[in-house]
Amino acid sequence: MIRVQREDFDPGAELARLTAGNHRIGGAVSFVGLVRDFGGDKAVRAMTLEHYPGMTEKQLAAIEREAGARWPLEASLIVHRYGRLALGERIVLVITASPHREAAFAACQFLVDWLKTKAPFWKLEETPDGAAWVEAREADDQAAAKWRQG
Amino acid sequence: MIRVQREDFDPGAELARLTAGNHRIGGAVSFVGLVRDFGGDKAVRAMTLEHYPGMTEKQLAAIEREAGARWPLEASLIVHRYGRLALGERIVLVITASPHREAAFAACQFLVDWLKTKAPFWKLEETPDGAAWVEAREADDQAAAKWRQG
Amino acid sequence: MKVLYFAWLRSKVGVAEEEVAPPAAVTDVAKLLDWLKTRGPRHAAALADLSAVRVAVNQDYARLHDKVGPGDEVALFPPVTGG
Amino acid sequence: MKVLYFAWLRSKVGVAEEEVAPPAAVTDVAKLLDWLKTRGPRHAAALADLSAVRVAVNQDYARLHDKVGPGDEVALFPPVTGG
Repeated sequence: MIRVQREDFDPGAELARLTAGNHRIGGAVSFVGLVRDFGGDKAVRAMTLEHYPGMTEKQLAAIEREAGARWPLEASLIVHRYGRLALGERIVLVITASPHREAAFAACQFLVDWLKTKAPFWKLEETPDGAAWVEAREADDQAAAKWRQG
Repeated sequence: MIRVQREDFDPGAELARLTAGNHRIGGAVSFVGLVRDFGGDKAVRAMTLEHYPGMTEKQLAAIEREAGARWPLEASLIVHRYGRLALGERIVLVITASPHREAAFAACQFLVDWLKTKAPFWKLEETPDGAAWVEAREADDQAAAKWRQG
Repeated sequence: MKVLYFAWLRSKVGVAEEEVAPPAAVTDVAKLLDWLKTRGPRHAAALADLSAVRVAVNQDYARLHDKVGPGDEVALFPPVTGG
Repeated sequence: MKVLYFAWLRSKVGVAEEEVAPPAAVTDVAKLLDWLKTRGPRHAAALADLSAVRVAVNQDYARLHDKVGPGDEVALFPPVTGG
């Protein structure tokens, strides 16, 4: 299940809803990404996340399907926000639930790595020096590349 | 922070409390372990988790300290329940929060692997054939062993 | 054909979206990018360094040799920096 | 010295906890286990297969050659199966 939205989300409520009544789930892994106060060296106060409506949903759905094909998942959820986000605000939520904790961890990390490198989002950071588009980080590409070898 | 308790916990509330106001956190990974309906081949209806009061707290605190020494964590939490737990109930919660998502994922998986193999808990499963103490699973020991090489 | 621009490509080109009708010889992404550069100085500046430009055709990532045609939705954007 | 038993070791021995006063020659975990076996048939049965028994001394995991003394808290239990 995927959602792209401007509004905040409630990680605990989403987890409860996703796992409710499914007794085959032994472990659920959740990732919450937050706006933090340094992007590289600069002091970040807020950012605006732009995305490509339509393509975002299409790509997230494809990535989620791929995770479900690679690992024995009972349930998964991706919620990604866009728009202006202040320091400390939630940006993204990924939950994976499986009979086996190893599968839940691997699938969650896979999805997060892909979101960071393949989902059509662009960050405009507000710093004391003004607003600046964030450049792609090579370490993120490497994190995603390791899954292509797997 | 660690807690060993009979009562249930609220993963969302714990996450919110742990990360509140800390703007250095870029990613938080949560693991929730649930009672699932197969332990090996048998149909599990409920289980009772026995532990060693005093040693449990001492070992969990030591494991959490080790995770904090290995990875740049801003916050971490382990909550482990004991007593009788029915199908679908929450057993354990591990949360790790870091500036970097890679550290949060690695530390959370490290802690969960250790909990499964080193925390002094013993599972008594209720199945249609009666109650039976669960035997240690070799795959769990291997999952924990990989961290000793790291 | 609809062309969309995102992030700093949008700011540099000056529009978020435009309808274009390239000549029939423009059959793939590479040729479309070359043709878009000729639309004006802002397009030329925005597309000067193609190593910083990514392309999607009909909402899937595309490469330089991928085909494009009249009914397609083509998007140009910098490397993504999501989540 | 206090000895605690957990899980099926507790059921087999028949008590959760006992105060014991082993002879002075019992100075390490291995000797303590041997001595505990002599306390009765239930102890002997519970401790027959030491490969299934884990030991903690003062709430830390211990090995057969680790020292034990009068004031210690010693716990015997099967391999853990937590969470």
